[in-house]
Amino acid sequence: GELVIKGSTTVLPIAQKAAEAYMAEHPDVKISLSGGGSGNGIKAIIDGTADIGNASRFIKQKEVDLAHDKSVYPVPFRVALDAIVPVVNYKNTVDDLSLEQLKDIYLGKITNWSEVGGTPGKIVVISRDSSSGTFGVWKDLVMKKERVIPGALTVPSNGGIVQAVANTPGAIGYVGLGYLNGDIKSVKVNGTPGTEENTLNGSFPIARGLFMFTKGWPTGDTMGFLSFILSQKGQELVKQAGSIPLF
Amino acid sequence: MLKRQHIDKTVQSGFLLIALFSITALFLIMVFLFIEGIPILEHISIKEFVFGKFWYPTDDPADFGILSLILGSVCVTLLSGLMAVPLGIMTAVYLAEIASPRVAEIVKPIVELMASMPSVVIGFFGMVVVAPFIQKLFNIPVGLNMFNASLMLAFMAIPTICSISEDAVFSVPTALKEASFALGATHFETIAKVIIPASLSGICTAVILGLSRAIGETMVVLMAAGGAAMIPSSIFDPVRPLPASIAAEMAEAPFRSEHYHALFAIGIVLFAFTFVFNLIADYISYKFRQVGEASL
Amino acid sequence: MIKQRLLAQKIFFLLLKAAALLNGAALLVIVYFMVSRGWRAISWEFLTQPPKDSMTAGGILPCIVGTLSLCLMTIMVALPIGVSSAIYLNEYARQGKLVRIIRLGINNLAGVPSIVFGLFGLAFFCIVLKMGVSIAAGGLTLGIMTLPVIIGASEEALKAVPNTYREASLAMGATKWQTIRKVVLPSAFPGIITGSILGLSRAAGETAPIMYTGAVFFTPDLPGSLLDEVMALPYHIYVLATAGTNIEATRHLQYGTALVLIVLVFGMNLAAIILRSKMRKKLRI
Amino acid sequence: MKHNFKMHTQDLSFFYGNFQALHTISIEFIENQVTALIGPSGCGKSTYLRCLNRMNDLIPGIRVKGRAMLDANDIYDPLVDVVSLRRRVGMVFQKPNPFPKSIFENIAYGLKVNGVKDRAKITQIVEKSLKQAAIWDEVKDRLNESALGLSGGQQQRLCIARALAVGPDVLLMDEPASALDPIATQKIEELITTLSSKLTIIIVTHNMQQAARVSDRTAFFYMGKLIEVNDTDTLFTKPALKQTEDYITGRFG
Amino acid sequence: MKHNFKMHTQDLSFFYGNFQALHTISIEFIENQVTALIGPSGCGKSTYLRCLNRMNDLIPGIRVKGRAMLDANDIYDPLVDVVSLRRRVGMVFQKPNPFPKSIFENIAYGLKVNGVKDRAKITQIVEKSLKQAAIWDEVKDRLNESALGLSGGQQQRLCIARALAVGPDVLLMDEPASALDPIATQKIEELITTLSSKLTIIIVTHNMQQAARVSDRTAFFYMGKLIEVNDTDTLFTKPALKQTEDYITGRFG
Ligand SMILES: Nc1ncnc2c1ncn2[C@@H]1O[C@H](COP(=O)(O)OP(=O)(O)OP(=O)(O)O)[C@@H](O)[C@H]1O
Ligand SMILES: Nc1ncnc2c1ncn2[C@@H]1O[C@H](COP(=O)(O)OP(=O)(O)OP(=O)(O)O)[C@@H](O)[C@H]1O
Ligand SMILES: [Mg+2]
Ligand SMILES: [Mg+2]
Ligand SMILES: O=P([O-])([O-])[O-]
Repeated sequence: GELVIKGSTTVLPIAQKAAEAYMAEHPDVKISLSGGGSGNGIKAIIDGTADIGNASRFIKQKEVDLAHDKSVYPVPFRVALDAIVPVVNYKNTVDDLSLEQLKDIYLGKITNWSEVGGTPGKIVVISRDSSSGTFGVWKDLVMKKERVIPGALTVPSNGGIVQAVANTPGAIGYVGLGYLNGDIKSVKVNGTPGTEENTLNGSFPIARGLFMFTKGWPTGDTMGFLSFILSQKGQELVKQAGSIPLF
Repeated sequence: MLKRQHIDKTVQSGFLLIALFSITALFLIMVFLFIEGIPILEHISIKEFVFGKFWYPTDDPADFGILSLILGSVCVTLLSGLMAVPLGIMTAVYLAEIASPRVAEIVKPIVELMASMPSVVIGFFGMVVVAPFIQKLFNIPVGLNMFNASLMLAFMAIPTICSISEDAVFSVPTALKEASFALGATHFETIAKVIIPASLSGICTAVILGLSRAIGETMVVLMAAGGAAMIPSSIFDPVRPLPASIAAEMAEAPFRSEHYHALFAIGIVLFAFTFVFNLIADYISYKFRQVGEASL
Repeated sequence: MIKQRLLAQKIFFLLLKAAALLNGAALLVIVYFMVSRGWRAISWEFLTQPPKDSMTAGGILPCIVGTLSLCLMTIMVALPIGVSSAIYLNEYARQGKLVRIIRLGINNLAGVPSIVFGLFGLAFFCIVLKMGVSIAAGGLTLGIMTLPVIIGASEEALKAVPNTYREASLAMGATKWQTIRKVVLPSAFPGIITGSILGLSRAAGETAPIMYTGAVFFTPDLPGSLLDEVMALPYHIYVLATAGTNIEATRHLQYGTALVLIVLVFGMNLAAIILRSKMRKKLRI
Repeated sequence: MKHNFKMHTQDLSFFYGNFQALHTISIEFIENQVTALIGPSGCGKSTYLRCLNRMNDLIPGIRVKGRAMLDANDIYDPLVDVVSLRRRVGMVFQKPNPFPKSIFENIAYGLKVNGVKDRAKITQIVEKSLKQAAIWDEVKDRLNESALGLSGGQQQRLCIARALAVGPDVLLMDEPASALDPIATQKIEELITTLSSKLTIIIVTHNMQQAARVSDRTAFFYMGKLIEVNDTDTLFTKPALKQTEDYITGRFG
Repeated sequence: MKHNFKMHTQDLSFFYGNFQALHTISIEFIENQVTALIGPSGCGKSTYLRCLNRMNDLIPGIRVKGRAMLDANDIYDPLVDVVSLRRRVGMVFQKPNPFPKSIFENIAYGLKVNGVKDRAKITQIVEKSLKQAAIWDEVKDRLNESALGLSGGQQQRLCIARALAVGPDVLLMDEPASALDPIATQKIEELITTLSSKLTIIIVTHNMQQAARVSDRTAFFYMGKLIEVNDTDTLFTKPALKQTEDYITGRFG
């Protein structure tokens, strides 16, 4: 059969790895995968353009209402855990920021690295497009619902942040755990490094679950795929993709 | 035997019907933009929409002010025009007047190739090659900014400007050119005083259409402009032009949500911009169209 | 005096030449970067395999096939409508309000930003006509976008057919439709084909219109029907460069894909240009 | 002696938009005779000629007043089938304009569009027409080659053959020899004389000697008006009007 | 009597790419006389005329052999300044081609590009040129109106005035009256006669009577060759060659 998966770019690496593995096991299944963002994933479930909608946040009340209006009942599956880690350019000397400092940087109150103990230089704030799940979580947990300055560069994906931060000496951004790599440097939050361990034990403050939504209780290939992700083997892939497995 | 003539009439009506398709398509585009865009006015007035300074479409309550996006588009377009217009026109004059036929035969396809260079490749180039380069060159915080985007847009606008101006310059009647030469004017004087004035309407059309192309271009500004929804204060500020906002956010806006409607409303604004540009271009080329040899 | 005038001319001409050179150079620079950084990625495997390992390895076959199928759909929509519209405008229509409005519509259609086509395709083809994200929806969107180019090219080709052919045919008691079919269209055919290829090459490189209507992030199997969604070269470049899981590590794939796209698009252009010059020579006997 | 009029116009006026190109022209064209139309450039000769097979219909914004008759039928009657009219009133143009097809196809074209399907019949008519146009000997071995490979004079005779193939009653010729050299011109003139035994021919020419040589009657146009029409001999030797005389003696252009 | 040659060509051949349009043409143009060039369409009259002010230089792929002299200077000498040459050898074209500017600006144009800045002087020369071209009275009250509003004949005289304004020694005219009506033609012919007292004029015409009326000498071209050049009277009454006679008596085109 055919399986259409859409949504969060954070969940994308997991979904893609799982899809490749699943298709290898079930050659008759054809999976197509789109990114776009968490909002897109949930939207696709509601208007039936996808079988599975990925989201890096939980469904919002508004979206639930919209779904109910159309007699759709989205069913969430938590497939992984994730931490959102602030990242800076590799050359940056700063390696620890408090939640307060992060908030002030993203509010535009702190504009120079010297204000947070780094070598002087303008801070280039990089953020995600406003409807991404990662942004939503960042906004809830770091910004406490206040607004990111309009002058922040926006990029469409976690990968985009990695790339922009890697190329820009004064940059700061935030990405899901799975996207950390050698090109960029992760920053501790309130003294706690963003790692799998710290996320699981609750000490890292910017953490979230990653979800796959279906339209009603899944059946057929959809069910097969979700079961696969939630299996031992699937969670192995979650780990490979850089996120935190559920077990 | 009269059957043939009846077929003829039928065929003609068939062609007319098909010819109306373009209009229908344009009309449908407008209709759908409006159907999906107008509902945003239930939440916000036109004035707040167009002149609002803040674009926070997913906040609760959300802000749907697109002034910064409009200004982003306008600034990027003007800056790119500053680069593309002189280059495009000069190349056009070179091709039509100076280049030997053999050179022109080589350069013209190059201009055509420029026109068909996929925008995503140009955006990609701006993002990965030009951005780091200008960041180092000008020692600025980020290379993804208005200047970068304008540069790339100029590349996209030049072929349009060049080929339409070239047509205009080329179609200046030889009789006028020869008249000027026969009076002992140099080629340069002939170009400056006779040919350019005579082809001015065509050149204006070219410029307007080139800018129209620049303002509507999506991938370049999506990838190279930086995407910050703020009113720029220097050419090295990142901006978020209208098409980039639509492209970046459409995928993520829940179906028929306020945000979704707001993005269609941006589509209306963008459409309006290019529509007006095209009307002006159409007006100029219609009003000043060349009739016969001795008129403008 | 005359020396001065000639000097001014020399300087001016140099400037113009410099401008033309600059344009050529800009194109060369872009092509150079794509080739020098992309050619290494290109291999038989790259062209004939689907992507693997979260698109950090493998090839781009689904993208190539996807782009070609979108093109096919595009031309199926745009060519018949475009040529027929051109025939109406050039052969049948009399100058008047109706024609002026049709032309205005075509000109404006040509000016509609590509992203607006995308919005329209999404709202109309994908949602209202329930095509979803598919080759059909993407191809229709691209087709409408390409329409003005094809109309323009066809009209030019029709205009280039000497009027004397039409008069000669009519003077022998042929009907207009016979004249068009037997005399005008055959003569205009090369021009129409050339223009259509050029228009198609534009469509092949477009991203914004198919972003929400035809192309998806990842679907390694080849499309089986018009209602399947596809991967497409331009969109693939975009996602690899901005939304991939490891952007830096796939740089060579991005350049490689861009190179393939450029080769495809320029190849079409080149074919069109060669065709045109061949036909011109042939008609000049 | 009462002549038989094949065509005639009566108070024919013609307008390009607001510009009146022809003012109430009345001429009779006698069957199986050659009538020449002469006059300075822009006087309306071509316009008048093209009124006679409604070729002007193709131009937008034109208007016709008065009557133009083929035998007893008004060719501007709304019921008239223009396509058939044009088959009966053939036309040869100033510049030779063969189709970019083979010589054979050029002649066969008119037959095919008029519904002749029988291959043998087509071949036969092609040969007959080429012979009538005195070009058969020159092209009989290369019927399948492109017509564009012929010389200008041959092309023009081919065009005449093409016009003859559909069997017209009247042949309109608009400066048919003006682009040709003396030898080709002479051939065309001879051809006209031969054809006139079976056809009514109306020819526009700017060459007065040519008019004198080939035509039975001549009409002199000036600024959209018919100044004088008469037997060719009379018109050239004893023009009734000063304007005609001025033109004939070359005080124009 | 030994005439003074203002211009002459010696074995001048001309090629458009591989096509030789002129074959070793040698003609002398006598100062302050009118020379007419006649011949059938396509024989190379215009080409030859345009060799005399190097207007053909604008066409890509051309080649010139032989010599063309203005006074004692070879105009094809690499050192020759073409711009100044064209100022000295003016030209009037077949179709009137005024610039889309005012009447005044049309005449002033040549002066301005040639460096005349003095406003009073310009005004004075404009008036003088318009008077010389016999059009002053008709336009003196509307100097600032667009030249495109003039009639064809007026436009052509304006073009002549424009050519005169820069003070040429030689005036080349390519069928200057062919697009005009008899009255305008007559005016232009009178003008040519008047101007020839101060200028050397070379005129192409397809109207033999016109050649006979306005020229002192006539050259007959045929297929890129000079067939005969002689005093106009002699050439028309006692042509030396059969070809010339054939053409004059209208056996062509
Ligand atoms: N399509 C047209 N639209 C408007 N005016 C036209 C058109 N064709 C011709 N005319 C005008 O009608 C008049 C008569 O033109 P016509 O071509 O019949 O002249 P002619 O006698 O054939 O001249 P020539 O000897 O140059 O062929 C001219 O004044 C011309 O400018
Ligand atoms: N730009 C050109 N390129 C190639 N051949 C040309 C060009 N201009 C003219 N010719 C050819 O050169 C020959 C002479 O042309 P030219 O214009 O000098 O003739 P003409 O005597 O002035 O004729 P007309 O009386 O028709 O003006 C013709 O055979 C013509 O086809
Ligand atoms: Mg005519
Ligand atoms: Mg000529
Ligand atoms: O792409 P997101 O996971 O940030 O929605």
